[in-house]
Amino acid sequence: MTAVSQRVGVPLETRLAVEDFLVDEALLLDDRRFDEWFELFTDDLVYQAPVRVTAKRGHEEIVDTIFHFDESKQSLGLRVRRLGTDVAWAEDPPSVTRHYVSNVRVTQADAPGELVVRAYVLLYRSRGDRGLHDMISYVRWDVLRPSGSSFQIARRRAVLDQAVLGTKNLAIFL
Amino acid sequence: MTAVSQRVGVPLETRLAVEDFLVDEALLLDDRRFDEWFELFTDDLVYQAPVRVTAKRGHEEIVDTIFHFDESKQSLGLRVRRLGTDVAWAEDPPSVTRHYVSNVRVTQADAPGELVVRAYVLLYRSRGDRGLHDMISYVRWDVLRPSGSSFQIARRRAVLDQAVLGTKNLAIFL
Amino acid sequence: MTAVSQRVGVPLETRLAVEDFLVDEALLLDDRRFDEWFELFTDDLVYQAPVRVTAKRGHEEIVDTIFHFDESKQSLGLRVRRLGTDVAWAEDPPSVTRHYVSNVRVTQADAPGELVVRAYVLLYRSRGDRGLHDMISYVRWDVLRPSGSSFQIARRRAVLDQAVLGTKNLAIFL
Amino acid sequence: MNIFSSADPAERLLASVQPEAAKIPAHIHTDPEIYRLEMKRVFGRVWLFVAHESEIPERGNWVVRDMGEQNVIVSRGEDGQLRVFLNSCRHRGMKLACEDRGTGKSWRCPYHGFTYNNSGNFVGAPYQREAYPEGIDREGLQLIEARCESYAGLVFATFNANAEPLDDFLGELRWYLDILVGRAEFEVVGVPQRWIVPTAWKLPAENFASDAYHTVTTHAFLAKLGLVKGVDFGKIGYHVVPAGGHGLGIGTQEEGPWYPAELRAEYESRLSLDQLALMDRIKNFHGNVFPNMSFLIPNVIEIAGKRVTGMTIRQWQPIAPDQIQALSWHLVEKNAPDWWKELGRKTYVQTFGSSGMFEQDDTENWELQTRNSLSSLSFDEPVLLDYRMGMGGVPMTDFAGPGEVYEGKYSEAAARGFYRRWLDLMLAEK
Amino acid sequence: MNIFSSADPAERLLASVQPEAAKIPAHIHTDPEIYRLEMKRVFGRVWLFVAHESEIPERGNWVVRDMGEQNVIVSRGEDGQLRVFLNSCRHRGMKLACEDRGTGKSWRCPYHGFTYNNSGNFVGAPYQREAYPEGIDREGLQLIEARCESYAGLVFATFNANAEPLDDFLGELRWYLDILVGRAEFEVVGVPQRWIVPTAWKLPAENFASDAYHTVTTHAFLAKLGLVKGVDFGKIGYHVVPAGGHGLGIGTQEEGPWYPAELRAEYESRLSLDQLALMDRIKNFHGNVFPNMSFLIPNVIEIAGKRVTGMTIRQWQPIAPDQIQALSWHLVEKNAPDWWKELGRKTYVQTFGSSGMFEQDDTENWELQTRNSLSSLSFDEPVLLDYRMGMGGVPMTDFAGPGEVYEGKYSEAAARGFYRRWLDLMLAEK
Amino acid sequence: MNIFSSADPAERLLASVQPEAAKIPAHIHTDPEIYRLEMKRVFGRVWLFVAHESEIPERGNWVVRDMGEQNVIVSRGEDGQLRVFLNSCRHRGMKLACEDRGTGKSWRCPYHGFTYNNSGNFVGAPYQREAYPEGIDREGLQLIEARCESYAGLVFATFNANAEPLDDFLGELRWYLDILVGRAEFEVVGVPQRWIVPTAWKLPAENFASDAYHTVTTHAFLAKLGLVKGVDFGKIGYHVVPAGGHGLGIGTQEEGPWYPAELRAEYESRLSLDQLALMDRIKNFHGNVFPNMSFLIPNVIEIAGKRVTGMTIRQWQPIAPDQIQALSWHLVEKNAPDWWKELGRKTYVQTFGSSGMFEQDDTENWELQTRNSLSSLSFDEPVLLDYRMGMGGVPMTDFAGPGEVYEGKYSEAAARGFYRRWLDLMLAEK
Ligand code: FES
Ligand code: FES
Ligand code: FES
Ligand SMILES: [Fe+3]
Ligand SMILES: [Fe+3]
Ligand SMILES: [Fe+3]
Repeated sequence: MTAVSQRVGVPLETRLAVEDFLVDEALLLDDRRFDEWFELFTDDLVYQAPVRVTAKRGHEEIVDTIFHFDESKQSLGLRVRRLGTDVAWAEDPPSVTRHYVSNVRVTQADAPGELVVRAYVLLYRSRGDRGLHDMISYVRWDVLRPSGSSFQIARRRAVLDQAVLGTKNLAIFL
Repeated sequence: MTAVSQRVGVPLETRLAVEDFLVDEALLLDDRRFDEWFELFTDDLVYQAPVRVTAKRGHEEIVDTIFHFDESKQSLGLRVRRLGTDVAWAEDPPSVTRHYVSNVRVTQADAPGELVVRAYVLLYRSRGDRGLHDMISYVRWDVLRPSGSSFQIARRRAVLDQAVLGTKNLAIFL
Repeated sequence: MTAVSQRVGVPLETRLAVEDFLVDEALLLDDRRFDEWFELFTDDLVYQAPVRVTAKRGHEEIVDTIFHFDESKQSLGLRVRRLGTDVAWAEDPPSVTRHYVSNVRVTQADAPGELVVRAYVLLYRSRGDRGLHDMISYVRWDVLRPSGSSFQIARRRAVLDQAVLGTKNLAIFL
Repeated sequence: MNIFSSADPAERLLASVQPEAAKIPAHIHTDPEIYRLEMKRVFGRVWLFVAHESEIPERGNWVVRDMGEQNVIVSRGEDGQLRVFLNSCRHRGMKLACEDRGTGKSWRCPYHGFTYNNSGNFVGAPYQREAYPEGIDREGLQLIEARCESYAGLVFATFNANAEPLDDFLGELRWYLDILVGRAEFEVVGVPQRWIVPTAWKLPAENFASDAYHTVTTHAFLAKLGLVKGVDFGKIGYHVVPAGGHGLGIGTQEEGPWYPAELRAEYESRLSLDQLALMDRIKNFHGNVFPNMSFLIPNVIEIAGKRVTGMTIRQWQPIAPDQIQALSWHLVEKNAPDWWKELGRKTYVQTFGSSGMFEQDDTENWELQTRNSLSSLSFDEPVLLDYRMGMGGVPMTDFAGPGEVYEGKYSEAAARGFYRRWLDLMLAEK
Repeated sequence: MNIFSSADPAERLLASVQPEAAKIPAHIHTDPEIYRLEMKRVFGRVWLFVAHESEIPERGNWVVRDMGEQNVIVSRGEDGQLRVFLNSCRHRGMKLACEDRGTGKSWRCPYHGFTYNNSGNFVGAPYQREAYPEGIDREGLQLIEARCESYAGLVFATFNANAEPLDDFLGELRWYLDILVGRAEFEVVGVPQRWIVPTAWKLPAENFASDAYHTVTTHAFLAKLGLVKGVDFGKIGYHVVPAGGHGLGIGTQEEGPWYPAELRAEYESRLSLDQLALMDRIKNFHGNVFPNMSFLIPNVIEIAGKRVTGMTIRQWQPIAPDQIQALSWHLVEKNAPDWWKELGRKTYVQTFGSSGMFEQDDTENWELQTRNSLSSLSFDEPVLLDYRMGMGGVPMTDFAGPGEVYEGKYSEAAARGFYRRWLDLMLAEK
Repeated sequence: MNIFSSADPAERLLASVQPEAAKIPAHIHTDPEIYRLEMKRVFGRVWLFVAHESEIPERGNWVVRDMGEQNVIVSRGEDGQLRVFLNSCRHRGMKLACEDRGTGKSWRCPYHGFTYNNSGNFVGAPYQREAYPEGIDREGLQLIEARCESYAGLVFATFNANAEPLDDFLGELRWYLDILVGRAEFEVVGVPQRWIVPTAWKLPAENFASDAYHTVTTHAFLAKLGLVKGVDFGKIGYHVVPAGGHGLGIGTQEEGPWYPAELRAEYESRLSLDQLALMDRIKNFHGNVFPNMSFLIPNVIEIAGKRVTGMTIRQWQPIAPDQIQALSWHLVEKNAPDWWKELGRKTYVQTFGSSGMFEQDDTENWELQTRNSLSSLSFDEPVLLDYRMGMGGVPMTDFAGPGEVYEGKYSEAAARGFYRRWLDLMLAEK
């Protein structure tokens, strides 16, 4: 992970534009406008969520050989297309989700023009008719590329904060 | 809802002023300074929280003919005055609340000078002596009007993220 | 607490720098880089978390004679050093934490150059192998002093939102 | 003798629940064994409210509801008839309807695709011939159906084949339900609000059935804010104990009717003179249909010079010994003028329902009674609650309506009746 | 007769569970008393899957797993032998291993420092002489050990001293496990994904053992997206009922093998000709090792012109009557080419596991079946689920593999076998 | 024989709990039936700590506490007398006091306004005459009162009318409580910290009563950080087993007293020479008042050259079989100099209480013991925990204090005594 110190600042406008971008992305997900959401990713997308294990301090906590998500633009597209059918039972009726994005930090990536964006995401998912909900917490590392007046996401790495996930499935996006 | 695309930016100062305004409003609520909070609303206020139903994808999820809150400035005032009495048992001892405001998006409204402000709110409510809490999640659409050095709220629409609310009552404000 | 009204604004750069500082501090905690985190505090640090009681409206809710944390730089250092040993069982394997910082408000302190920073913090703590988690909610009042290109924390007051804490211990930092 | 030592919960009840002596042990509200027994012997035996007819006006309309712990579909068939089915596929028990409401001629199970029409008949499954070489048992795959009857637009159902007809179940209460929802054509406004309340289900039920007295204290803010004159707005009127465990309270005023004159004709066409006379004197009107459906015309209050109220019916749906799902419907006269509909809705939302200023205070009481009830389980002897209010009162002889009626609303007679009916059911083997 | 009235849960079962009549009462999935009994009589009696050998390849390696409600350490000792210990200190029951996995010669208890080597022997405690003047009972402090045996790399354990050998327990299923995980050297990719699913544990088990039929409906998206031709991709093949409550389904295709040619030689060296012939025709391959370990070669799908699949084994670990911890491992042939490993992993993640497009739909069904099962508890008579699919079908006589085998995958015979075994165990006193 | 097969939990206990043989079955910590029985037979029978007198110094002061599952008000009446009332209105069981503490002459129920003075007498209700035409039963509406006695500022209560006097209940322990809280006038600093710990209540109780041995391992950081010399800081001293299930451990040092000289005179005026001599040698001092009140003078540590400690008493309030509410009070000598009060408070917060560096490690152990205890329920035979430490040791004959006293702190004798008392209570019919 980017050490806190070795960070290069970005122009104020960029920073705020990125924050707007993340907020708008969250709305697309929470409004379930998946087709529009899908457009936010570059064709060479790598979208991964590695698996966490409970380990002693100083030992490997994140296993990077197996994933909860391990997506290319193509495979992500398949998931989005599936949700477009009328037989995607898992999310029909859909969960109500709310992606709370905070602790955003924008820095220059090594590749010119690219940005590294770190954010904390608290994902609220309402469940069933008993007033219950799940809370899915994770930290996200994105690589953004300028695209027109906005950005596209070229890399997404979401590290979930549980070794055993407290939600019935990941039929939603991180 | 305002489509993500068709949004008109606002000056940086405005944007930050609005964020400050929302943060200060949250503090007034969480400090239970309801009289001061009440001052933040215009006289022609419309403050509504419609009811959600669990529906198949593509079907109506929000029922806009019945509400959890359906307030005018006058009726909201009645609620505030009630909390000022020494017989408002429901919230005495009061819940401890914390309104986490994030995903704020500020845009120009059609009416000149007015702003449309979208925000995600995660409302923490601590309950009883068993270490329990409720989490009330909703998205809020406000219409703000400039007022002196700050703003006033002319419209508030809060859409809760549960069809069956997981909190014992809404004796608190959204 | 600082009344919402009597607040003096701060330059935009300062405000954003403070937000970055808080976000980076959260990452240090959540990455468990406690030694680096410890460096963020001044030598005359006062770090306190008073105890809350359930009281009728208008009565004392916060007891300021006993604390969940009552730290000086020296005593905080002892806690940090303890976590550096290989026998700090309580947090080994450690909880996964995520400090969600929002509702940040930066104002001038009375002492020249010092800043008063109010923030809401929602602390997610993942627990055990049953998909459970704790949510610890509190409001934080910091006093920041400029230090080099960044800041140092001279005072921290964290007021927890529960009278009976719903987490097994405070082996973590607020 | 330690009544808790008895292994059989029914025995424990017999030994401690004394409705006529006005002593009710606190533990019955949250004892898990009693709760399990209630699900069978109370909710499995009597008629339960499931919907208002206006919620499913068209053929093919349906809503999903709970009957005790059973999740059911309340549906209007192609023949216009109302039917109630267990929302459980006859194959391997998946839910047929996963959403709150819908419209259609049939349900297709999302698991294996078994399909049922809205008369409850099995109509087909994929690759039926390959899967069931001996043929599929169409009759055996009929949906499990509950009996369904309605009164004055209120739809009830029961899985008990031996239950008396709904009319007999409601009995003397009908005269009052006529006034409540029979006086005009009513419609549900939108959908019911639903939320989870940490209370045992009987506490709100007894409160609506019998408890006018709490308004003095619990809802004292009403007087404080000058919305009514004096704290005793719940005192004058009648306390009514119909047979069968139902109960209601009728607050009266003499300033004449507050409802829109436009509705008068419809009322007249549907009510007897006695009923109409009472209607015109109503100031508030609350009650409970045994076991867990309550109704209310909230106390008329003055807002901006207008006398207003917003009517509601609600269900206290048990989901655990110490937890319910509250469903709260707002109803209004279909033919009422718009200004009245608007005003009624706003008044309802402000006074009752999820954010209602009255409801808030009530939920607080029920939650803490429930907490204390839990703790009473660890005493050797039961903690007895006191229901003696109004004992020794003499029933009126000149009141027009049926049932045992008392002058003045401060009484717990209806609560005593509620627990008598409850105890009889709990002690009855099938 | 009210079968629920019987105090003894076993009696209730005898009266209502009828595997041969294909009637299974819904309540057995969530009745708390039945769950408690299952933990002893099912999970306390039979062999339970705990790990794949490749997870602890080296001496000193260990992983922490659950066996029913018991938390255990699965360890490879210094002698290379696999052992399974209750993860509970013999002193006062603290956990010895608090992390998911590790490597070492011994465990030191964090509470008082009692130390055990990875053969399960107590090796010391601090200030032993002062603390135990009479000397410490080393033998009495041996770790509680379960029997541990493995087959084709699958490690099983049981705390039942009288259990038959693992080979006998697996019996006819072994011929199929050879194909599944014996055809080559397999390795677990990374670690199992783990997540909590609100389902009773038997529902996913029966689904993998016996339910090819649901794919038509539940996984209809597959055809919708053109990833397979036709919705009946789960129809052609074999339904297999080995003795002992296990079950599997084998989907077949005739376009020849889809696995990398590089692996052919290894397969040949490990499989019989019959097994190899079947392997080459596999299109999908799912099953359940009684009680709660399932396996799957997901239906081969076409992605970017390639025919791919990603194999998984999983465990439905009960943690409450209505809740499991799902563990899902991805396995791949150790000697496979990298492109296949990469593709297999991506396909696995996309189809099954925590975010898998198939798994999502399955979890939805199981959750709602579980909800309905809970509610069925409050009926007098049990709500009977229907398992008659495939009844009257005639077992094949010319199939190469053992067990009762049916042509065509649409059947619930294996589920009937699952519940027969389950019932026998539940009714057996030790 | 399967001890779990017995229907009667008491029988199960008799068959498996063997304090003298130092074998305690793990399941007793979390078996729900045993928990229910404990609430009656242990928490319903013995004296329970409810408050320190300094928390309610003035007439009219009161605090709300729990006694087992009962919520109570601990109040100082107008006559200065301490009384304990069930926090439950005699009308219909609403809580009278909804806040943690207060001051006043009476409580008014928020539901219907029944009012009680702080001697527990009913003093009135709104519209009493109208509501109770036959008059209201003032006597029958007295608050349910527990017996209340105090010793050395520690206030205890019990709902058991037949309990022995508090002095007899504390018995030999009193000599040590004199040292703990009798040596000076103490006051609670602020309020107790409260938090929820996922542990069975007996685990922390036995730890404080009897477990000096765990400090070597669990609190090893102390030595690591050089706050003490050597890991065996918990070894030297005395292990004390007073009659009645209480227990304590006294660590000693010979460098003389560490408390402020200013307090010496007060100590002398309140302690015997023997007690004073022991006080001057104390290095740490921990124990448990049966069943669930613990006390502690944490091991004196050196911070910034000063020898410091911060005293605490705590209660392990059961709220579920596997969950407690921990209450932790910090006490200090009222007449101590400010620097000592300041130092004591900071040291307390740093070492014990919600964020205490010691407490953290302890909670971790208790949580995981509890988890393992839960799982042990599904074995046929109980998983036996080992309490043999210190067996064969010979009690001292020349120790000044009462009770069975052993030289050296490493022993589980007090835990054996704890479980003997517990078992006797659990097996005793009323
Ligand atoms: S469960 Fe409904 S079709 Fe199988
Ligand atoms: S519990 Fe393991 S050493 Fe004591
Ligand atoms: S419950 Fe207290 S006055 Fe009625
Ligand atoms: Fe009320
Ligand atoms: Fe499937
Ligand atoms: Fe300790």
